[in-house]
Amino acid sequence: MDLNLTPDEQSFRDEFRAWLQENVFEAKTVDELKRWQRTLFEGGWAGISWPKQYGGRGATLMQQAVFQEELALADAPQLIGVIGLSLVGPTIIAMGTDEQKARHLSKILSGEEIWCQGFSEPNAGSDLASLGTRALKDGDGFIVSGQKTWTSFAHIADWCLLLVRTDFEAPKHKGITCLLADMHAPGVTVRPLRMMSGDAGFNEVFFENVRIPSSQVLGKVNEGWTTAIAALMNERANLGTGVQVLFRRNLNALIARARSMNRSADPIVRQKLAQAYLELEILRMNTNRALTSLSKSGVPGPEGSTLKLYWSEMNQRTQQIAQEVLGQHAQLSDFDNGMWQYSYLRARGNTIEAGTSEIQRNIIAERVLGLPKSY
Amino acid sequence: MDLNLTPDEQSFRDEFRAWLQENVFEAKTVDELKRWQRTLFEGGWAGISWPKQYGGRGATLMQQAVFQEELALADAPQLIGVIGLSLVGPTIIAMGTDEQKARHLSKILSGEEIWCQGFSEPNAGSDLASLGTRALKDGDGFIVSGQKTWTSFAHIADWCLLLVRTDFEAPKHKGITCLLADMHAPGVTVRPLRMMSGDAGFNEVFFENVRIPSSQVLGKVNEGWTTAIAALMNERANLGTGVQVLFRRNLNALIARARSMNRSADPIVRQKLAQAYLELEILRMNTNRALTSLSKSGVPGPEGSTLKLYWSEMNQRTQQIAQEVLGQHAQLSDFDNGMWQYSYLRARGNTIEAGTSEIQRNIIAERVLGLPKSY
Amino acid sequence: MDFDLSKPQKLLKQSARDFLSRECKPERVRAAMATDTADDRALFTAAADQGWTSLIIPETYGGLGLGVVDLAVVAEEMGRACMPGPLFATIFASAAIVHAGTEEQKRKWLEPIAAGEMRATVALSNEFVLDAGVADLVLRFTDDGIEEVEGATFERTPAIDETRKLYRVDDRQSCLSEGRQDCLSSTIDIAAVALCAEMVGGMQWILDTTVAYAKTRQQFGRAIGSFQAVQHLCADMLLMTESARSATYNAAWEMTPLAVSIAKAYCSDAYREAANRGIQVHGGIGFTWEHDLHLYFRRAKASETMFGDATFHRERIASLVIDRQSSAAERSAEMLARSSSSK
Amino acid sequence: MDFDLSKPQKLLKQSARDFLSRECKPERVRAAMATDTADDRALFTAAADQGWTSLIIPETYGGLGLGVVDLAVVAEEMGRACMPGPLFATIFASAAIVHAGTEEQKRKWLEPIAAGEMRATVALSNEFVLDAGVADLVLRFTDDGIEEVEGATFERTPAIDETRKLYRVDDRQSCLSEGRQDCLSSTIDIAAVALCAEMVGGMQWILDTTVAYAKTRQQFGRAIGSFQAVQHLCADMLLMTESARSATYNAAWEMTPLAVSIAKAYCSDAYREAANRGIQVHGGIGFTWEHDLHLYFRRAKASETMFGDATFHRERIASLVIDRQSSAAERSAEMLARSSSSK
Repeated sequence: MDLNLTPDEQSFRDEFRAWLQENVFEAKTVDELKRWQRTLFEGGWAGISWPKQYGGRGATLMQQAVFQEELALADAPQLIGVIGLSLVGPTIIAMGTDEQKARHLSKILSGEEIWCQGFSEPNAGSDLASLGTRALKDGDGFIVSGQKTWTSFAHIADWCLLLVRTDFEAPKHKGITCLLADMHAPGVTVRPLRMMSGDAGFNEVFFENVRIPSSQVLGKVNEGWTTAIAALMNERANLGTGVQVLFRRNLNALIARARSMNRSADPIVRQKLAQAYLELEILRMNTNRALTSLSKSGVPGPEGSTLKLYWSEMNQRTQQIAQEVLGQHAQLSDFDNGMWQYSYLRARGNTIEAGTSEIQRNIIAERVLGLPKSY
Repeated sequence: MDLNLTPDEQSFRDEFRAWLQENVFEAKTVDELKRWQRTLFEGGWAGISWPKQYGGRGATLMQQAVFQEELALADAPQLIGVIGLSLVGPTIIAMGTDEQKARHLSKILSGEEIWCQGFSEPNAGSDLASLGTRALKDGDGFIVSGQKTWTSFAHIADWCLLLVRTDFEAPKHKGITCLLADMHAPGVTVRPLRMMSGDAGFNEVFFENVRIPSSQVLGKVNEGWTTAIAALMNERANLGTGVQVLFRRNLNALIARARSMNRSADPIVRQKLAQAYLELEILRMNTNRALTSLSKSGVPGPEGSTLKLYWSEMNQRTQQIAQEVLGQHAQLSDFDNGMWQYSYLRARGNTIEAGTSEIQRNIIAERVLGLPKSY
Repeated sequence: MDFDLSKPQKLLKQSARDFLSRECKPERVRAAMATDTADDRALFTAAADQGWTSLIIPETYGGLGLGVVDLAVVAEEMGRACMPGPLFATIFASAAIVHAGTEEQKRKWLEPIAAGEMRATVALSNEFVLDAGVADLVLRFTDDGIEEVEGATFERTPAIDETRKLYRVDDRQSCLSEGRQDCLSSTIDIAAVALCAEMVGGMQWILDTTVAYAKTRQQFGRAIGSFQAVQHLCADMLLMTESARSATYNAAWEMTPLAVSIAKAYCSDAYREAANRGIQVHGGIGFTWEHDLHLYFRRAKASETMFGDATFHRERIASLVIDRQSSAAERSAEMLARSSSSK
Repeated sequence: MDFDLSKPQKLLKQSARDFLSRECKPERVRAAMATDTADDRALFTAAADQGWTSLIIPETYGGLGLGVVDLAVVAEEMGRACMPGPLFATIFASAAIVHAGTEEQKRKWLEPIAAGEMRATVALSNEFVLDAGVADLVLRFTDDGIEEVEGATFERTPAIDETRKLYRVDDRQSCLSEGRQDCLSSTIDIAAVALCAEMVGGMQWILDTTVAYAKTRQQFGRAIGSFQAVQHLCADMLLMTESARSATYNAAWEMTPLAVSIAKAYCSDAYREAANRGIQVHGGIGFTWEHDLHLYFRRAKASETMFGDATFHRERIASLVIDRQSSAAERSAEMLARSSSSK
């Protein structure tokens, strides 16, 4: 056990931090955000986990965590190409054809191609495998019709990693295919989906007789479920490291606010803030343990579910604490720019998005603890 | 809405309270406890809910609640014949033969016959209907073999309301019969079951080829499940009113202790004690609402599950609060006679005994909310 | 003892529900919410025609002279419909006038309020004043009663619950009153009970909506209501809703500070927790702006802190119970006394 | 960064588990528990032969000179076996001597402790002194170090955890020390981390036992582990156990007051909650005296309050974090500094 960074990790951190200090800039619009990803790419900091032969840096998991932490510490803009970088790219590298690799990988890195992920549907949420978007064989390709939902970045995406049903007779997990879908193709429409927090972080995507050539099947026809699971594992393993620093910043602001409002001497408030603090510290430790374990095993497993369950439930408790500590002010849209109202509302989605807490507990029970399936 | 007692209820309370002041005495041994029930009987206070024609008082549900409250307020001894009075007697009245009524009812009232309830088995806990105690037809009677568990009072009981399987081919709910079993019959042995709190509140009962004549079937052969359900409903509807006053006394003692230990000025302690207090008050209100509703409908329904779930979970929270407020002292066997240690340990059983919290939630979901069955 | 609504109260409740399901549909709530004031004047007037602004106003002043239980009955249905606008504030103000107003003030204000012609509110501080922007009368507590806040400007402060707007009173005025704790707290206690009743109604809406969804939504080839995880969330919601209802009606009937604090402390936590569970059971759809759940989720948060949050009321319970109790024996005697005496 | 036990630590852990599963079976725990002292001398000696009394004693004094992580590794297995008797107290005392003893005291006491010939404990107050009745040496903190409590009588005070007995020191002695907070707290921090590790081991035992039971126990025609309610209780237990483990090993490695308080605050709540869930999943059988679950349930409660309960440690965290933080900006800078510097 050694909780210090290794010299390699430390120099990776130093190097990236120095680079960030030189290069980070504020970015809000899509153009600015694309420019930010291009800047990262040109500095050699895009796709750091990708193998070097595909333009990546071959970074270790621990370095990836350091990378996420430094981005957040530097207040760097959102990574607009995150789906492509962390989800689609690695999957194309693992399962794509040479043509697919040549066509997409470098554009994902440079931010020229923005990707989204077309998995969830209105009637296939927790039960993803019951998806109903249909792809009918048509010559050398498919005609796709159906609706996806909860699709981040769809409104600005050029491409979509799309799950469709290609065999309607097979058991539900066996008839799914994974396609690389052009979002600019005729028949694709995107509608922003407004969340209860007021902002539109997601979209609905409608496919009406959209033609997708066979060359854009990722992996094999009717074996898309395996692809999807691998992609989701990546998503779950990644999430913890990114959100952590945001939580830390939020909690620091809460403590500072409690002090400035003279609330921090109240013994009850102190108990609550300390609880929020210790739970966040334990998130950091759990994440580091999971990273160590993943680094050794190499294969993302159900650890992701444990982390996701922990941080989503934790953040809801912490946002409730923030409301209690700051009192009625926390509800105002013009108090601290409405950040407490927003983070309270937004946190409500945490235990639903990217797999509900119930689904995470099922996964833990069945895949980690080996209990029999519940349904 | 009128939360005052009616004049009738009030005079019932006054009368019983006056009688108690005259007649209550301390009782610990079985003989003393039997004498206490005989005293109640002779005063006309046994089986108060029973119809007058069977020696009862025809008391309303609200009067029964008043009765329980007054017993507890007067620190009256435990009612050793409680299973007979509240569970077996009413069931015999509803479904028994004239012979059974003549033979048992007055003896239940006088405490001459102590009853226990032979329902649960080691492999039939939450899933009561899967019970395996076998009753084989043998001339004009049955030969019973099997094991019961969690049987209160079995070590001193004269009779047992026993559920056995009489049809081994039928679906599990259809092959059960309810018998009145003589605990002094050859082949019956009782072994005390020590709880984790250290005391033996329950027993295991073993039946080895025990002969029970057909005249002792309660209700019809193979229709015992209905009888059992009715009996359990009675049990659940009753529980709330009895335990409430005990909880009140326990909480009063906790508050007094917190004061004497100078803990009650601590803002954190105050929050905890206030929470325990308000939850207990709401138990009282919930119980009174349920009593009102039962009084009007006449049929005990799933309200009992709501009350049971509430008080069992509440008492566990409250006992944890007691431990936190009193600190390490609460764990000692010689601090307040070990009452805090005992009530903490004993409370752990609350969410298991008389139907686990999980079973209660299933019942609420399916029978109150009308959700589809979960299994 | 009869812990159930009387026949007239049940009728009142049913008529309130009928009225609101006709007149206060979600579309109308959303339309009001989208405005700067959340004020739907026609809805207010229609509710006043139902007698809702005059519920607790004595008959001498043109009111119905009903009790707090009756008020709670109506408020529960208002909460169930997530009714927007200044009706709640006006009822609050009517309680203030009844409890703290001079004879002259009562004559001047109660009749127009009862008639639905005047909308009013109470400023308990310079911040978080409900619906002040559309009120014809803004009151504050003084050392010996109440008075109108005159010549003030009110600035809207957008907040989490958009169905009832909050306002700030400008600094030249001070709306804090240290005196007359008796009138102040008996007024606030009535308002708190009405709020608790609204909260119970909100919980009931969430429970009904969630159970209905759980019965129809299919995942993994079955209704999600057949999954224990969902069943147990719903069962807990029922228990919280019914417990909140018991505490609220008990408080409305008793109207003691202790009973009110018990209700408000419990409802503050329970409404939020029920709203949380309701959204969790709905999954993604429950997190959208389109679904009405978040109106209740927001109302739950606003109600949680209004008139004192759970921590505040627990401390009030402690001061009433712990500090008063000198020994367990004494407390037992007190309990005996209570159980033998009628109110 | 490598947040995992080293190979030697894994071997140490495995050998501890093998030793305890051979030598410290539940029957033996129960036999010790049923005595007045819970002292199984042979077991103590065998454990000392494994080197467990000498783990953190420097080699100069006959010890193994290992670190707190190694101590945690062994303590985790001790907790998993619910090991009875004065071994834990003796390790605690050895930490006190190492941190607060004079050179002479170290020479005098550490060697016999390391050799398993002397059993010791520390009295932090006159009450709740672990295993004082069987200790050859009872220590207390003084204003400038530690000293032996001599000529005192120790009265056993039966308590919830019967596997480790508590004693009261008679009134002629005072075992409270106000001075030397530095030695006192660094000693207690080591003991607290060892206790947290025991708690993690206890949680692991409960989790393993409960999951195994849920796989085999049949109700309603299926293993109860296939019911979501049971699955979710078990999943929460896993999460709590792993989180407690992360916090404990982190504390053992960092050994700062903040890290220790984080671990102890979390473990205090988590062990109790895991024990609660373990019994709940077992149902009736889990509530019997015969089942070993209650030994852990009792140990959880005793451990919860020992060396400060969760409330105490949360307050310590608050004083270290909130009071020290002058602004969010400063804190961010501090975090940056920490993440860039090695220990």
